[in-house]
Amino acid sequence: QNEGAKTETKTEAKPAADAKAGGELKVAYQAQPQTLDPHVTTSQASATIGRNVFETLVTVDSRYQIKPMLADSWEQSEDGKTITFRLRKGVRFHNGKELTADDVVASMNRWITTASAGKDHFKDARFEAKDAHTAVLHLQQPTATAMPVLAYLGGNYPAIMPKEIIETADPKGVKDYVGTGPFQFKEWKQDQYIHLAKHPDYAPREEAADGLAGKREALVDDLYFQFTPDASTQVAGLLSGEYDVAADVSYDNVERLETDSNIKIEVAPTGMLTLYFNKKKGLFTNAKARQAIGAGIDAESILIGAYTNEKYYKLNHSMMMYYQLGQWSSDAGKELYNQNNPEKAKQMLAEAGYKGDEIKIVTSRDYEDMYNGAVAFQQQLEKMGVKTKLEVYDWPTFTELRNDENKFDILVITNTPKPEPSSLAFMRKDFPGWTDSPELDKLLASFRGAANLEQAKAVYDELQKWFYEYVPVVKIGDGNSVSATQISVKNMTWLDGLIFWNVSNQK
Amino acid sequence: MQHQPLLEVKDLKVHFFTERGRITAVDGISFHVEKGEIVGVVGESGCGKSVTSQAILRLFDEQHTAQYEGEIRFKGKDMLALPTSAMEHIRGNEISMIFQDPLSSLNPVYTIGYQIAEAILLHQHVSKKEAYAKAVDLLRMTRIPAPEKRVNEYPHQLSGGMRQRAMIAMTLACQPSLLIADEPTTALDVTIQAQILDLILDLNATQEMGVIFITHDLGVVAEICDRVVVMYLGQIVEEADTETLFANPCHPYTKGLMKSIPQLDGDRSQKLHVIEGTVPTLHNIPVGCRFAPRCPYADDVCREHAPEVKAHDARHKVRCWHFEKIAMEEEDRYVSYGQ
Amino acid sequence: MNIYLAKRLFALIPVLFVVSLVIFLIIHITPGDPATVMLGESATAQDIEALREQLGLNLPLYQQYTEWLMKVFRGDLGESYFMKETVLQSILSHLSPTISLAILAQIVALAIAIPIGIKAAIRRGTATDQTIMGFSLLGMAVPSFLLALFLILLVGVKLQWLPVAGYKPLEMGLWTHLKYLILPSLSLGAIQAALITRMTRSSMLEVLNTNYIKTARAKGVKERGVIYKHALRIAFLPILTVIGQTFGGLITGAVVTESIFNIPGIGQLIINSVERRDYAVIQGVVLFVTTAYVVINLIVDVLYGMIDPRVRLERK
Amino acid sequence: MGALEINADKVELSQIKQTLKKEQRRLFYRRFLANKMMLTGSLIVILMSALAIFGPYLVSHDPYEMEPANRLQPPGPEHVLGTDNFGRDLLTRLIYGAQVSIGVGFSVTIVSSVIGMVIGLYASYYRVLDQILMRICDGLMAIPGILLAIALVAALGPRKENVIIALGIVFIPYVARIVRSAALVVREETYIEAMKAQGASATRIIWLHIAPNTLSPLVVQATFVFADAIITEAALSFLGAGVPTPDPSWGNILYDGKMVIFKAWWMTVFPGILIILTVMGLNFWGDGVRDLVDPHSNHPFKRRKK
Amino acid sequence: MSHTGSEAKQPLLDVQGLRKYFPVKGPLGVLGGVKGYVKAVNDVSFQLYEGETLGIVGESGCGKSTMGRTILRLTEPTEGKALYDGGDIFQLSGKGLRAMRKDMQMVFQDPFSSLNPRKRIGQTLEEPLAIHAIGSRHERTERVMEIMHKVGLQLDHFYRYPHEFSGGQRQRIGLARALVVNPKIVICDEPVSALDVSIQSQIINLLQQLQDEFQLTYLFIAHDISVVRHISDRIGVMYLGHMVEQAPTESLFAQPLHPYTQALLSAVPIPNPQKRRERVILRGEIPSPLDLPAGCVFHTRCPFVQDVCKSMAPVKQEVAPNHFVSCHLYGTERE
Ligand SMILES: Nc1ncnc2c1ncn2[C@@H]1O[C@H](COP(=O)(O)OP(=O)(O)OP(=O)(O)O)[C@@H](O)[C@H]1O
Ligand SMILES: Nc1ncnc2c1ncn2[C@@H]1O[C@H](COP(=O)(O)OP(=O)(O)OP(=O)(O)O)[C@@H](O)[C@H]1O
Ligand SMILES: [Mg+2]
Ligand SMILES: [Mg+2]
Repeated sequence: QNEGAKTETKTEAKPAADAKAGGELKVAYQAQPQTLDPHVTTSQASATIGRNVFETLVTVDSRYQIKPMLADSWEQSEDGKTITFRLRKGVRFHNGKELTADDVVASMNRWITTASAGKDHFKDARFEAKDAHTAVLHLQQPTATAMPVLAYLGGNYPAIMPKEIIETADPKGVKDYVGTGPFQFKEWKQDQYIHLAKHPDYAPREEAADGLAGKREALVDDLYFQFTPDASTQVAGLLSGEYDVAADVSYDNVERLETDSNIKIEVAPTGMLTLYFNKKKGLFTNAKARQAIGAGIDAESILIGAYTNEKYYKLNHSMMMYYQLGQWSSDAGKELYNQNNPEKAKQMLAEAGYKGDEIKIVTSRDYEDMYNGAVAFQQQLEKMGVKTKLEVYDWPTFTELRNDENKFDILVITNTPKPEPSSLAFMRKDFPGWTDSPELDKLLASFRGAANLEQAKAVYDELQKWFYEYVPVVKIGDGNSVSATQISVKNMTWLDGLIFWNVSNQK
Repeated sequence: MQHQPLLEVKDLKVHFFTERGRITAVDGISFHVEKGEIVGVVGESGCGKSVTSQAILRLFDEQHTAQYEGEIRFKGKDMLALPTSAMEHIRGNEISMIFQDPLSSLNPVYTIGYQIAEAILLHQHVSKKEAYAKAVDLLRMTRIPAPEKRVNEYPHQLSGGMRQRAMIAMTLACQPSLLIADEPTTALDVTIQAQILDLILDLNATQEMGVIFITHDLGVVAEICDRVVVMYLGQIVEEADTETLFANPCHPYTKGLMKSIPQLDGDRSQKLHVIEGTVPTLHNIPVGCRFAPRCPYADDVCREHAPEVKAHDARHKVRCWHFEKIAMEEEDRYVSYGQ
Repeated sequence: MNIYLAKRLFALIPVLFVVSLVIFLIIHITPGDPATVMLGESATAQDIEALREQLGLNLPLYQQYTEWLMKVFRGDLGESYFMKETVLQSILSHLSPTISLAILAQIVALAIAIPIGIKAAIRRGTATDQTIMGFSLLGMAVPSFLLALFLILLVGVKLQWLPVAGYKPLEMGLWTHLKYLILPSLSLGAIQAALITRMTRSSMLEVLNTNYIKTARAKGVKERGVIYKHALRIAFLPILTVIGQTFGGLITGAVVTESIFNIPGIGQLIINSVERRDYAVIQGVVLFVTTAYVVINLIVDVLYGMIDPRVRLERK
Repeated sequence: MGALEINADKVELSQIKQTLKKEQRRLFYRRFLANKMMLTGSLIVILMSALAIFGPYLVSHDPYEMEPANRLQPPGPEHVLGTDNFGRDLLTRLIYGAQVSIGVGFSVTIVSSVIGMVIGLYASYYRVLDQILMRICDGLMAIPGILLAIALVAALGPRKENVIIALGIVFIPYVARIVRSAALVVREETYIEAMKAQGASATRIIWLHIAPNTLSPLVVQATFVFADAIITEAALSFLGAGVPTPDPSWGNILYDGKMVIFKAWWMTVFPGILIILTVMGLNFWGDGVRDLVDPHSNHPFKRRKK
Repeated sequence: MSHTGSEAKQPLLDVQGLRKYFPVKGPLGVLGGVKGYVKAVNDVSFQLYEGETLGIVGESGCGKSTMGRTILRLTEPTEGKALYDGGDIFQLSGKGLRAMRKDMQMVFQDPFSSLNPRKRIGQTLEEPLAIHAIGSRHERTERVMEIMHKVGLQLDHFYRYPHEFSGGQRQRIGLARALVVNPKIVICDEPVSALDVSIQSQIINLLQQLQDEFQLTYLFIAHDISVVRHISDRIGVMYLGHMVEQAPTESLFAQPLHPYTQALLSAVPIPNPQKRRERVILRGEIPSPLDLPAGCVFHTRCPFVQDVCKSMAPVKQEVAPNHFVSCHLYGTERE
C-alpha cells in the first residue's frame, strides 16, 4: 500500500551540481492567500508559498518520519510532558539576525495560542527558553500527536519568526515576512504575484534532501507565484510558455497538456472527498441514516465525476490518505466502504425513519472536485429514493453556512490531509457536522494521551472501527491534484504541497 | 441672335425614392430667370418650391434619394450634366442660396464669421484674415449691428432676424449672379421682414443679381417680384408678370388663392373665400388636371385629361383647360381691393 | 465654469451616499465575512467568531456604517481586511492596468468604428453598408467572454503570437506592456466598436440630412469637407456620449475580461474582494468607481461643450 | 340638430370601425413584412422560444441524468451535440437551458420594464421625486452592473429567482432613464398641455397620455435589456454566480465548457452560437421595432414645422 | 358681433394687471437662486365681453401665448387678477378650477402637436367629457359626433389617428375638442398660423360661424395682422410683454397711434403690386426680454424717441373712445 506515496512523490534527491542554478521560476497559482503568516490562517496556499520563507523546528521526510530542521535534536521526558529542542547554531533570519531560543519561544507560544492546530493539541502548553539555543515545550499531559503536528508543513504550520516581528503582529498576521528559509520574501503585488528571491546566506542542512527534510537549496534566483484564478488561463499560459509551473491544472485540461512535448505532468495527492453529515439536526442525527448513505453510494462513479479519470483518484477506505498508509494502515471497516448498494440504503433509510423529506446538500463551487463530486453524489442519492436539493455557494458563504445546523444536511468537502488521525476535522466537536460521540472522546484520550506515536498507533484500528460504526462522515475516496511544468523545470516534488527548493529551471 | 437667359429650367423633373416607391415631387417644370430679375415662386406648402430650388444646385443626393430629369441651363451650361467638381465651383460662387429656416441652416458649431469666411475662402484667393475682414463687411452690409462682435458668435447666440441676415451675408460673399431665396422671411416678424426685403431689393438693383424668390406670401410677391410662377402639386400652373398675374389671374387655383387671403383693407363683414378640399399627396396624384378635385370650374375633361401649359399671351402662361373662360370673367375681386 | 464643475461634483455627494449605503447593505447581508476567508479552509467557528470580534465585525450594522462614513469624511477609506495595504493603495495599484486597458480598448474601438461607420453612412443601402452593419450586429451579439476565449485559443495558444494572460506594467517597456493588453482590448473593444459603428452611422445619416449640410454644399464646400468638417463634428456628439458611458463602464466594469485575461485591474479587485468579503475594499472601490464614472461623464460633458457651443457651460 | 341623422349612422359606424381596423391591421402586416430586419428577428426569436417551450418534448434524454463513463463525448449519433462533463446529453441541456436563459431574459425584462416605467414616468412628472429617483438611478448605474448582480446574488442566495431579481435591479435604472427622457419630451408636448387645459388629473395624464407615448422607446430598450440579460446571466454564470446547477442555463453550460475548453469544443461552441443567435435575433427585432414605430419611416421626410 | 356699447355691459372676463415672470436660474440651478426674470407678460389689463372677439397681435416672443396660458392657469401668474363669473381665476383650485376649465377652452397653434398621436380622434374628443364626467358613454359618443359634424368632419373620422388628417382637418379637431364641453370663452392661440392660406380661410370662416351659433367669446391670438383684423372686434397690440395699444378694429386701422403699431401696420405686405405703401422701417435691435430697457420698452427702436421715453414708462390712456395707448407722444402732462 506504500507504493502510492513512492511513485507519486518523486523523492530522488538529485545532486544540486547537475542543475544549472539561477534564473527564475514562474508558478501559476490559483488562489492568493490573505497572509503568509501560518499562525493565523489554515490556508493551504499560504503554506505552499510561505514554507519557502519560514521553517519549522522539525519536519518530515517522504515517509513521514520526523526529521530535524531548525532543531538539531529533541528529546522527550520520561513522563512525556516536556520536550526539549536543541536549536541549530548559526541559522540566520533574512534580516541578518541569528536565530535564538527566544525567537522560537515567541513564535511557538503565539502559534499555540492562535493557530487551531496549536490550540487543539497543545492546550495550556508553553515553550520556554532554557538557553540561547535550547527551547523546552511543557505539556499538560503526554501528547502522542505533539511531534507529528509540529512537523506538519500544511496549513497552519508552526513557523519560526523573529521575536520582534511576532511582538508587533496583529490579529491579521505579522507585518513583515522574515524567516529562515531558502527563499526570502521580496514583494507582494496584490492580485498579481508574490515574489520570493534566493536567500544568499542560507545555510542548508547537511543531510540529503528527502521529502521536506534534509538539504534545502534555492536553485532559482527568483520565484514568482503568479495568481491565476482561472483554470483555463493557467493552462493556456503554460502552453504559451508564460508560466513554468501550473500548480493546479483542472483535470479535463490535462489531456491537452499531455499532447505537448514541452510539458510534464505531475500528480500529487490533494485530499479526500468526504460527505459531512449534520449530526445536530435532521435525518442524519441518526447513525443508521448515515450508514445507509455509506452503503448506498458508488464511490467510484462519484470519484469519476469529481476527478474525471482514475489516474486522479484512489479508492481508499482508510481515514488517512493513501500515501500515509505506510504509517496508518488498518483493514477495519473495509467491507463497509464503497458498497454500492442502493437497495440496502433505501431499506436502511426507511428504517432510520426517512419520510421523503428534501435533503439539502451544500457545497462550494470554488473547488472543482467538491462541486463535481457533489453533483454526482446528488444523482446517486436520488437513486436511493432520496429527495435532494443541491446548493452551491462561493467559499465564504459556504464557510458561513456550514456553521449553521439549519442550513444543510450533508456537506460535500475535500478534507485536507492531516499528519495524524486525531487532527482530522470530523473528529472535532466544533467543526461543522458536530461529531459528538463519547466513544470517540475515550478513544481520542487514549490516542493522544499515549506517550508517543508508536503507542498511539495501537489505538488506530479502534478509531477506524468507530469511523465505520458512528459514520461521522462518509469517505468517498482520495483525490489527486495535477500540476504541470515545462520540461525545463527539474526536480519538482511534492509533500503536503509542491516543494520549490532544490528545483531548477533549465531554460 | 439668340437671347440667353441667366437661368433656364426646361422640363425639370425630380423623383424621390421613398419607402412607398418613387414619387415625383417636381413634374416637368420650365421657367427662366433673367439677369437682374426677381422671379417669385408661390404655391401651397409642399407643392415643390424648395425641391425645385435645391434641384437647381443639385443638392439632393443623387445616389440615394433623388433623380433629376430635364435641363437646368445656367449661363448656357447644362448643370445636370456637369461633374461634381464643376458644381462645387458654381455653388456659392455663381449661384447662392438662402435656405428656408435660418437656424437649422447654419452649422451650430461654427461661428457665423467662420461660416461666412469659409464661403469666401472656397472661391476666392484671399488670406484667412482678409476673409474674416470681408465677413465683417458683409455683416455690416446686411445691417447687423456691431458686426465686429457678431462674427465671433455662434448661430444660437443671434436672434432670428440676425441669423437670417447672417445667412444672407454668407450667400452674398462671392457676389453671385443668381440668388435663390427660399422663404427667407417666413420665420420673421413683419417689421424685420421689411428690413430684409429692402436689403434684397437693394442688392438686386445695385448688383444686377437675378433672384428666385420663393414664398407663399402673395403680399411679399406683390411688393418685390417682377415675374411670378405659381406652383401646384409639383407643376407650374401659371406664370406671368406680377402686375398681370394680380390683375388677371387665369388659373382657378391662383384665383382662389388670392381671394382667400384676408385683405388689410377688405370688407370684414364678408366671409372669406375658400378653396374647398385639401391638397392631394404625391402618392395619389389625381389623373387629369391636378387641381380638378378642388376646382369649381372642373368638368369631365379636367378630370380625365391633364392640361398642358398654354400661353394666354406672350407674358402669361397657364395650365388649365378653361383659362380663357376664366380670364373673361368679370373680375369683381381684384376691383374690390384695387380701389 | 468652475461653479458648474463645483455643482456637478456637489451633486455627486448624494449619489455616493446612495451607492455606499446600497453596497454596504448588500455586502453585509451577504453570508460570509472577511474573518471566514482570512482564516483559511479549515478554520473553526470559534476562531472565526474570535477574529470577527477583533475586527469589529460584530458591532451593529448602523454603527459600522457610521464609523466607516466618518472615516471616509476624513478622507480615509480604511484598510483592506485581506491585503496588507490600505484601500487607497489597493485602488491605485489596480488602477493602472484598468486604465491602460480601457484606453487601448477605446482606441481600438474608435479606430475601427468611426471610419467604417462613416463609410456605411455614405454608402448607405449598398452591400458595403450591409456588410458593415451585419458585422456590427454580430459584434454586439457576441459576449465579450466568448470572444476572449476564442482569441486566447487562436492567437495565444494556437499561433502563440501574443501572451494569453497576465499583465506587465508600462515600466517594463511599451511593447511588453502592450503585448499583454492587445487581446483583452480587442475582445473588449469589439463590442464598443460595434456599438460606436452603429452610432456613427445613424448619427452621421441624421446630420447629413440636416439643412446646414445642404448649406455647406450650397456654398460649394467639397464633399470631403462636408463630411469631415461639417458633419462629423456634430455627428460626433452622440458618439461622445456613448464613449463617456462605455468608457466609464470600462473603468468600472471590465470584470469578465480582466478575469479571463488575468489582468489585475479594478474589475478583478472588485470580484476578488467580493470573493474575499473584503468589505473595506469593496466599499472603497465602489465609491471610487462611482466618482470615476461621474467624473468621466463630467469630462464628456465639458468636451461636449467644447465641440458644441450651444451647450457651453456658461454663456458669459 | 342631427340626432336622428346620427342614430341612422350608428350601424354604419361600427362597420366603418371594422373596416378601419382591418385596414390598419393590413397596413401593419404590410409594413411588418416589408421590414426584413423585424422579420428575421422575429423568426429567430420565435424559433428560440419554440425551442424553449416545445424542445423538451422532442428530446429523449434527461437533462439531469449523468453517465460519468460517457463524459465529454464528442457529437455523435447517440448524443447529437455530444455530452458534458457529467456525461449529460448536451443537446438536451441546451434545450432546457433555453428555457432557463430565455426565461431569465424574459422575466428580467418584465421586471425591469414595469418598475423602470413607473419610476421613469413619475420622475418625469414630479420634479422633487425626479431628483430623488434619478440620484438613486445614477448611483445604481455607476456601480458596474455585473458587480451589483454578483453582490445581490451572493446576498440573496444563488437561486434562479434571485438572479432574476438581481438582474432586474441592475436594468431598472436603464429603463427608467429611457422612459423618463421620453416622458420629459412628451410632457412638454402641446397635447399634454391641452389635457391640462381640459382639467385632466395627473394620474390620467401620466397613464393615459404620457405612458403610451413612451412605449416605443421602452419596447426598443426592452429588447436590449432582454439581450443584455441573457448575456449578463451567462457572464454571471461564467463567473460562477448565475443560475445554480444542476439546472442548465446557456451561461453555466458555457462556464463548464470553459473548464474543458481544451478538450471539448462543443461545450463552448454550441451554447455560444445559441447565445449569439438569440441576441442577434433580439437586436434585429429591436431595430425592426424602432423602424416600425418610427413615424419618420412612415413618412420618409420630416414634417414641416410652423 | 356686437362691439358697440360694450362699456355698459359687464365684462365676461376682466384681466387686471397680469404679470408673468419666468425665473432664470443661475448656474447652480435651484441652489444658486434666481439670476433674473424673463418678464414675459408685464402688467397687462383688458376686458373680454360676451360674444366678442378680442384679437391680440404682436411679434414673436412678445408674450401673447404666455398671457393666454396664464389665464387658463397652465402656468401660474406672478401677479394680477382675472375676474370671471364673479371670482378670481387665479385664486381657484380643485373643483373650481375644473369648472372654470369647462367654461374656458383653448385652441392651440400647432394642430398636429396638440393631438395625441396615439389616440383615435374619437377618444381625444371624448376625453374632455370623461374628465368632466359629462353624460354616459353612449351620450358622449353622440355628443362628439354632433360636434364633429358641426366642425365639418365626417363620421368615419371618428376612428382615425391624427396623422391621417390634413392640417386643416386637424385644426377642426382641435376646435371640436374645445367646443365639445360647451365653453363660454375660447382662447385661440395662433390657430391658423400653421396652416396654408387656402386652408386658413376655411378655419377662419368656421370660427366665425361657430361664434354666431354658440355665442362664443374669442380671445384670438395671432401675428398675422390681416387675419386678426378680419376676425376681431377689438385688437390689442403687444410689444415685449406690454399691451401698447388697444382699440376697436376700425379705429386701430384708421388711426394707429402707437409708433410700434404704425410700423407694424405699414410693414404688412399688401398683395397688390400697384399699391406701394410708405413703410416705417424700424432700426435698432429688439431688446432681450431678460433685461428690458428702462422707461418705455419700445424706445430702442422708436423713430420718435424722446428723452422721457428712456427713463419713464408710459401709462395707459384712453385717447379716443375705447382706444387706449401707452405712449409718451400722447402724454397728457403728468407730474
Ligand atoms: N428628400 C425628399 N425625399 C422625398 N420626398 C421629398 C424630399 N424632399 C421633399 N420631398 C417632397 O416633395 C414635395 C415638395 O416639397 P417642398 O419642400 O419642395 O415643398 P415646398 O413647396 O417648399 O413647401 P414649403 O412651403 O412647406 O416649404 C413634398 O411633398 C415633400 O414631401
Ligand atoms: N416656460 C418658460 N420659461 C422661461 N421663459 C419662457 C417660458 N415660456 C415662455 N418664455 C419666454 O417668454 C416670452 C414670451 O413667450 P410667448 O411664447 O408668450 O411669446 P409669443 O408672443 O406667444 O410668441 P410666438 O408668436 O412665437 O408664439 C419669450 O421670451 C419666451 O422666451
Ligand atoms: Mg420649402
Ligand atoms: Mg405663441
